[in-house]
Amino acid sequence: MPAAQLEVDNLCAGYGPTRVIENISFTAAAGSRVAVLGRNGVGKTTLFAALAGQTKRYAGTIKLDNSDLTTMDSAARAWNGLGFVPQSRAIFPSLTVEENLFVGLKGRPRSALQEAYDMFPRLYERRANSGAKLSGGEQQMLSTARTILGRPSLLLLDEPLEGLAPVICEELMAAFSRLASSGEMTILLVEQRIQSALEFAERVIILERGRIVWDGSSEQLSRDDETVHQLLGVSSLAH
Amino acid sequence: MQVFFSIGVDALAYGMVLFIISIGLSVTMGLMRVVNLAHGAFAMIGGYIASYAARDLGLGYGFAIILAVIGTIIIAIPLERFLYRRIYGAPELTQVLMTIGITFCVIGLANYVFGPTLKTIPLPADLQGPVNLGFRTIAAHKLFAIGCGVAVALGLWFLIERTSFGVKLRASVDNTAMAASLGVRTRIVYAASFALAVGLAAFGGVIGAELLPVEPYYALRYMVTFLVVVSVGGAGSIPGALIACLLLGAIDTTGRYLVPEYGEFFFYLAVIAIVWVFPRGLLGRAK
Amino acid sequence: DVIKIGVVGPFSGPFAIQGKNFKAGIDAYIATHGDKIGNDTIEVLYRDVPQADPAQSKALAQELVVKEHVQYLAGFYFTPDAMAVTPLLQQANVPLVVMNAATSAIVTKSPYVVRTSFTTWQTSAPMAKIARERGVEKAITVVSDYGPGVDAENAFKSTFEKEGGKVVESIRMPLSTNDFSPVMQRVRNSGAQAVFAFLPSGPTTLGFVKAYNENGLKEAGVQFLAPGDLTQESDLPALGDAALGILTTFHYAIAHDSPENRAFVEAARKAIGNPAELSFPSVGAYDGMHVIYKMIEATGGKQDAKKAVDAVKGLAWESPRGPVSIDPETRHITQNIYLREVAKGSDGTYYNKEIKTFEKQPDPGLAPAK
Amino acid sequence: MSAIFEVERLKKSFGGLDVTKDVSLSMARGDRLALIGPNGAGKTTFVNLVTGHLQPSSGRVLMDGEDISRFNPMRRVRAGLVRSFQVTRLFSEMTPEEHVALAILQREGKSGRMAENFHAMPQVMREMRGILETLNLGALATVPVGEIAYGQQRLLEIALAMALRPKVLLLDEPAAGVPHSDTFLIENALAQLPDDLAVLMIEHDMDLVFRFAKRVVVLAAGEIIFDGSPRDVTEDARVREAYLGSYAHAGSAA
Amino acid sequence: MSATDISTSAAPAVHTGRPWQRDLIGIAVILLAAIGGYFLFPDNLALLTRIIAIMLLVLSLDLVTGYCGVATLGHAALFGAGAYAAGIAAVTFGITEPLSMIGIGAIAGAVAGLVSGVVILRGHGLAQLVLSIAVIHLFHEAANKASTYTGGSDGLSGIAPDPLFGLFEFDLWGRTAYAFGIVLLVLVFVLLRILVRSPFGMLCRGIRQDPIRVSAMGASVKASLIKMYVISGAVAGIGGALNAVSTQVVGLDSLSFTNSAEALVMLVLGGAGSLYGAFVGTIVFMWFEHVVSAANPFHWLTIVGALLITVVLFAPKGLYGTAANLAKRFARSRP
Ligand SMILES: Nc1ncnc2c1ncn2[C@@H]1O[C@H](COP(=O)(O)OP(=O)(O)OP(=O)(O)O)[C@@H](O)[C@H]1O
Ligand SMILES: Nc1ncnc2c1ncn2[C@@H]1O[C@H](COP(=O)(O)OP(=O)(O)OP(=O)(O)O)[C@@H](O)[C@H]1O
Ligand SMILES: CC(C)C[C@H](N)C(=O)O
Ligand SMILES: [Mg+2]
Ligand SMILES: [Mg+2]
Repeated sequence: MPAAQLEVDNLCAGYGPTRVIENISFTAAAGSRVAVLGRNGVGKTTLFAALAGQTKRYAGTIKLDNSDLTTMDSAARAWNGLGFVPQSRAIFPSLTVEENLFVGLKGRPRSALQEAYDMFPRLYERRANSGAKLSGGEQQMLSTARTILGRPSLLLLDEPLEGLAPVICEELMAAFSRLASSGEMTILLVEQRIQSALEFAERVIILERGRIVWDGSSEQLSRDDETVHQLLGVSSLAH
Repeated sequence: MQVFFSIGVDALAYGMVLFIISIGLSVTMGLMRVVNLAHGAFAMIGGYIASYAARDLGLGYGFAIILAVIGTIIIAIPLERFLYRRIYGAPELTQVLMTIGITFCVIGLANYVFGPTLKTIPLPADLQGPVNLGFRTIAAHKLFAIGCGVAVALGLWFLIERTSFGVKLRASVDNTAMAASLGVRTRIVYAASFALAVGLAAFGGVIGAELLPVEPYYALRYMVTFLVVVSVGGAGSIPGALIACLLLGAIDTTGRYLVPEYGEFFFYLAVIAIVWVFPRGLLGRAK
Repeated sequence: DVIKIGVVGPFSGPFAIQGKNFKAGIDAYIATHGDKIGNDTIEVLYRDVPQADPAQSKALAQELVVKEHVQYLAGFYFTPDAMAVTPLLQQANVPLVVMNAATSAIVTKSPYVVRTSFTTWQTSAPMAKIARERGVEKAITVVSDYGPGVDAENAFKSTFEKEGGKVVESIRMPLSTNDFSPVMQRVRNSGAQAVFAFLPSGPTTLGFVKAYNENGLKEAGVQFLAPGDLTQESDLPALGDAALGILTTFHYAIAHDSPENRAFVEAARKAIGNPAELSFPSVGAYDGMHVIYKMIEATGGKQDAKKAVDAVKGLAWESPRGPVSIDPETRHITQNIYLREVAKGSDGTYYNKEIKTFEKQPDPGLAPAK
Repeated sequence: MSAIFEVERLKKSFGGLDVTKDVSLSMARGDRLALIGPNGAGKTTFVNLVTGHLQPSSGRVLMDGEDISRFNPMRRVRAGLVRSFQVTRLFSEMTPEEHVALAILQREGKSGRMAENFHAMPQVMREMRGILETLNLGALATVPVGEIAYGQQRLLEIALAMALRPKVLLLDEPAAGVPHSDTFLIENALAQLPDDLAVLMIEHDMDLVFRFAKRVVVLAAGEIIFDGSPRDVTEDARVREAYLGSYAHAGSAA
Repeated sequence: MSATDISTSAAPAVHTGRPWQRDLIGIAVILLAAIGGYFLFPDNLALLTRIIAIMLLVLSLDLVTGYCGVATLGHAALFGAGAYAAGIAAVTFGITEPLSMIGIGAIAGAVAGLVSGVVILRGHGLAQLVLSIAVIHLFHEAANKASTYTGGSDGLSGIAPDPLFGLFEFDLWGRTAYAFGIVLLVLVFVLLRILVRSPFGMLCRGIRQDPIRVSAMGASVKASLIKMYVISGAVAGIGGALNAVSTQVVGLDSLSFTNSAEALVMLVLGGAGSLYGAFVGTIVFMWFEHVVSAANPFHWLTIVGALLITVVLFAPKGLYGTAANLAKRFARSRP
C-alpha cells in the first residue's frame, strides 16, 4: 500500500465523559512527515488513540485517502492502512517476540518477519522470549517493528525513541525518513526530543489543551524562538 | 501391586472425565480471561439436548453428541452477543456476578422446562457394560472418555499453540485494543473462542454424564470441581489442565481407596499443598 | 375464618424435587378432602429453604408465625431446619408437623413436634434382619458421611450384629463423591456377601448404582441392600436396568397396593404434573395434612397448640402407605416398613415391588439419640 | 571515602542467556552515577538483582558494609536502598497526595496505624505538599493517578522515591516519557536530594546524563566496559560503537 | 518553600471536615434505616436480624476483597467459626451471656481469619481462589466430623442465650436480637470507617492496586494482608456469633461454600471497595430474594439471576459504586 493522505476534520474525542481533544482539523499529505508536539498531557496520545479508533469520538471525521475511517472500528482502520505504535508499547506479554510480530503481519507471509529482524537484529536474538520478559528498549523495538510489518500507508508513532540507545535512535530515525520519502508511508510522530523531531519532520503541529495552536513547517518553527518557548517550554533550540 | 494398578486405572479414567468437562472452562478463563461460572450451565444444556435427542427422538449416540454441541453453541450465540461481550475485560468480580446470574437463570429455566428429575443419555451397546482388563473390570464408557480426552487435548493444544487463530486469540486477550489496531478482528476471535469453549462444555457434559448426571442443579453442583482443576492446572494451559486433572483424579481416587472417611481432607489438603508449591498453578500463563 | 398453614421446604435448588413432592402431597390431600373444616378455610403458605439452612428456616418460620399468623408449621425436609424452629413453638403456640426430616431426636426438642414421615433408623434397621434371613454373614456398610448416613450405618450395624452377623467394614464417604469406583473396589476386597448403602436421594445414587454394576459386584453376587432413599421412584427411570434387583426397606412405595394408595397416587400425580416426579416425601406431606386437619377439628379452629397436639397423640388411620398411628409418647409415626425390590413393570417402567412387611415399627433410633 | 553501596561479582542468567556476567560496582556517599548501555545490556536486571526483585545466581550486595544479599526487597528498602521503576508502577485509583503521604508514613513506620488520618498530621501534610510542589504536581494532588498523563506519573515516581529518604537511590529511566521541557523538574528534584545520598541513574537521554552524572558506568552485554568520568566516556571507542553513535561527536558533554 | 507552607496550613481542616461529615450522615442513614425497618416490618425482625448478621460477613469480606484485592470464595469460614464458637461456648461450656458469646465469636473469627489468611495468601490469582475453596471445604468437613461438639449435619441446637443485660429476652418477635444487631453493626461500622481511612487502610488499598510498588516502598505486603485478615475475621466472627445468638442454632451451611459465594455476590452487587456497597448489596440481595421467593417459592431463582445480570449491564460497578460515580459526575459537571 503506498502512502496515503490523512484528512482530519473537526475531531473531538476523549475518555468516557472527559473530552480531551477539541475540534482538531488538519491534512497530512501522502508521504509527508509531520511532528505533533506539545507539553505533557496536552492530548497528543489521545489524538493518536482517537485516530486509531481506541477512544471515544464525539464529533468530526477521519479520512484516509478515499476511505472514511470515522465509523470504522480499530481493526477495519488497520486494514485500511492505518498503523499505530502506542506510547505504552502495548506488547502482548504472553506471546513470544515472534508471535508478537506475527500478529502485526496482517496476513502477509511468515517470511516477511525477516524484515523486522533486519531492522532490529536484537529482536532476532530474543525471538523466542516472551514479551513480558523483554527489556524496555527491546519492547519499544518490537512495538515499532510489529506495526511496520503490516505495511501501513499511514504510520502513527507515539514517542518511538523513548528508552532506546542513541545509536539505535539514529538508525531508526533514518529508517523512518526512508519509509516516508520513498512514498511508502505518511508518518505522524510524537516526540519529546524536539531537536530530533524537527530534524525528521517537514511540518509541525503543536497542541495545547487538546487544540491545535500552531501549524507550520519545521524551518518556520526553528526560527520562531518565541513560539517554541511559549508552547513547548524550551528556551531555545539553538545550542 | 494390584491395588496400585486398580487405583491407577480408576484415577486415569476419573481424571480424563474431569479433563473433558473442564477444559472448555480453561479456555474461557485462561485465554479469554472470563471467569465463566456458567460453564456448568452450558455443559448441562448439552446434556439435556443429547438426552432429548437420544431418548425422546431415538437418535444414535454420535448424533446426539453432535446435536448437543451445535445446539448449545446456537443457544450460546445470543448470550455471547448480548451478555458476555459486555464483560470481556471487566473486573473478575463483575464477571462472577454476571455468570452466576446466567447460571441461576439457566437452572431456573431447566427446572421449569425439564423438571427436577435426572436425565440420562442412553449409551450405545458398545459403550455399555464392563470391559475386562485382566486384573479387574472397567466401564467401557470410561475407556471411551479417556480416548476423547486425549483427542481433545491434542487438538486444542495444536489449535492454540500452533495456528494463527491461536496466536490472534492470545494476542486479543493480552491487549484487545492493540490487537484490533494491528488488524485482528477481535470480536470474531472472541466469538469463535467462546463458541469453542461452549462446544467443549457441551461435549464434556454429554461424555461425562455417566459420572455427573444431568439435572437442573448440575450447573452449580460441579462448579467448584471445574474451578479447582482448571485453576490448579493454570488457566489457559492445555497441558496444565491435563496434568491437574490426572493428578487431582489420582489424589481423589487414592484418598477414596485408602481413607474414604477423610476423603475431603485428603483432597483439599493436597490441593493446598500443590498450590503452596506452585502459587500460580502448575503451568499458569504469565499475566 | 381462614386457617393458615406455613410449609417450609426446599422448593428450588438441588432438592427442588423433594419440595415439589411436599406440595403434591398437600394438594392431593386438599383435593380429596376439601379446603374447609367446618366454617374454616385452609390456606397453605409455602416458604423456600433450598438447602439446609437453619438460620433462614428460623427467620421464615418466625415471619410465618408473627406476620402471617399461621396456626401450624409443617414441611421441613432437613433436620437442622426443623431443629431451628423448635425453640419458637411454645411461645408461638404453634404445632410443628415434620413431613420429612428424619433424625430421631427432633421430636424430643419440643412437645409440639409431631412427625408423619420416618426416621432413618426406622427404615434401616429392618434391613439388617432381612440380610440375616437371607443368610448374609458378613456385610459391609457404605454411607454418605453426614447425619442420616451415620444413622443408617448405626441402625444397620447394631441390628445386624445383634442378629449375629458381622459388619466387616464401615465406609463413610464424603457427600460430594462423584466417582464410586474406588469404593466398589474396597467393597469387593472386603469379602462381604452384601453391601448396605445409604446415599441421599438424588444424582449421586446414579453413579453409585452404576459403579456397583460396572465394577462387577453384581456379577460376583454381592447383594445390594439399602433403605429406600436410594431408589426413590423419581430416580428410578435414570437408574434403569442397573437398579433391578436392589433390595430396599422403606415406609412407602408408590406401587403399594391398596385402595387408599391408588386414590392418593391418582390425586398426587395430578397435583405434581409429571407422574414420574412423584416420590416418598409426598406421602409424609399427605399424612401431615391429615394430622393437621385432625388438630383443627379438635381445636375447633382456635389456636391452641397443646390441645392440638394432644388430640393426635395415639391417632391411628389408614394411610396410603398402610396402617399408621402417632405414638402418644414420642409423637413419631408408627408404621409398616416394607422390603421391596426394584422391578420392571409390563409397561417398561421401574417400580419398587413390595415383597415383605414388618408391621407396626416404632422408631428404634430414639433410645440411642437420648 | 567509604563505600555506602557495594556490589560484588553479581551474576545472573535466564535459561541459557547470561544477562549479568560478574558485575562489581561500588558507590560512595554523594555519588552521582549514570549507568548507560545498549538496550538489553542488563541495566534493569542489575537494578532488580540489587533490590531483591530477582535472585542472582551468585554475588553479594552490601549496604554500608552490611551484607543484604539475603534480604527480601522490603527489608532492602528499609535498609535505605530505594528504586524507581522503568515503567511506572503506581496506584491508579489513588491520588498523588495519598501516594506521597503513604511513602512518608511508611518511612516513619506509621503506615500500620489504624486509627489516624494523614490529613490530620501536619508534619506529613507539609512534607507531602513540599515534595509535590517541587515536582510541579501540586495542581494534580487530588486527581486519581489513572487520569493523569504519563509524563506526570513519571514525576510522581520520583516524588515517591524522594519521600522515602533513601541512602542509595536507583532511578531506572526517570525521564522516559517526560518531555524535554519538563526534564528540568526532575533535575530540580535531584538537585534537592541530600548531598550524602548516592544516586544511580539509568538513562538513555544523554543530555540529561551529562548534566547529571559525575561518573558514568557503561554496561554492555552484561559486563561493565567503562567506568569513568563523563568527559572520558565519549572518547571511548567501544562505548561509541556500542552505544553512543554519533552523539559522541555532536553532543556537548557539558 | 514558604509559599507551600501557606497552602498547607488551611488544607487539613478542609480535608478532615468533609469525610467525617459524610460518615455522620452515613451513621444517621443506617440508624434511620434501622428504625424504619423496625416500624415498617415489625413482623420480619428475624429476617432483618439475619440480614444484619450477613451484612457483617459481607463487610468483613469487603475488607479483604474490596480493600485488599484478595479474591476469596471461602470467607464463610470466618463467619462459621464465630457462629460455632459462640454456639459451642453456650451449649458445651455453658457460657450463655450474649456479650461474652459475641466476644468469643469475634476471637474465633479472628483466629480463623489468621489461619485462612496464611493459607490463602500463598496463592495468586485463580490459585488463590482455589485455596480459599479448599479452606472452606476443610472447615466445613472439620465441623461435620466434630459432630460431638457441632452436631454435624443435624446442626448445633439448644443454644439458649441469657436475656441481654439480664433484662431483654431473645424471644419469638426478635426485638432484642434486632436491636442488639443494630448496635453491633453501627459499632463495627464506625470502627471500620476509621480503619479504612487510616494509614493502614491506605496501605491496603495500595496493595490491591500494586503489591510490588508497596513492597518497593518498604512495606510488608503479606504482613499487612494477614493483619487485615485477622480484623476481617473478627468482624465476620461477630456476624456469626450474632447469628448463633439470634437463631439459637448453627448449621453447617454457615461454613459452606454457598454461603461464601453468596456473600461475594452480595458484595459485588453493592460495589466492592466501599463499606456502603456492602450494606446496599446485602440488603438488596437478601430482601429481593426474600420477596421473590415468597411470591414464587418454585421459580424465583430465575428472577434473582435476571437481577444479577441486569445489575452488571446497567450498574457495572455495583449498585452503590455506580450511584456514587453518577453523583460524582453530577457534582463535577456543576461548577
Ligand atoms: N484514561 C483516561 N481517563 C481520563 N482522562 C485521561 C485518561 N488518559 C489521559 N487522560 C487525560 O487526558 C489528557 C491528555 O493526555 P494524553 O495522554 O493524551 O497527553 P499527552 O499529550 O500524550 O502527554 P504525554 O506527553 O505525557 O504523553 C491528560 O490531561 C490526561 O489527564
Ligand atoms: N525474566 C527473563 N527471562 C528471560 N530473559 C530476560 C528476563 N528478563 C530480562 N531478560 C533479558 O535480559 C536482557 C537484559 O534485560 P534488561 O531489562 O536488564 O535490559 P536493559 O539494559 O534494562 O535494557 P533497556 O535499556 O532496553 O531497558 C534482555 O535481553 C531481556 O530480554
Ligand atoms: C434422608 C433424608 C430424607 C433426611 C433429611 N435430609 C434429613 O436431614 O433429615
Ligand atoms: Mg502521550
Ligand atoms: Mg531497562
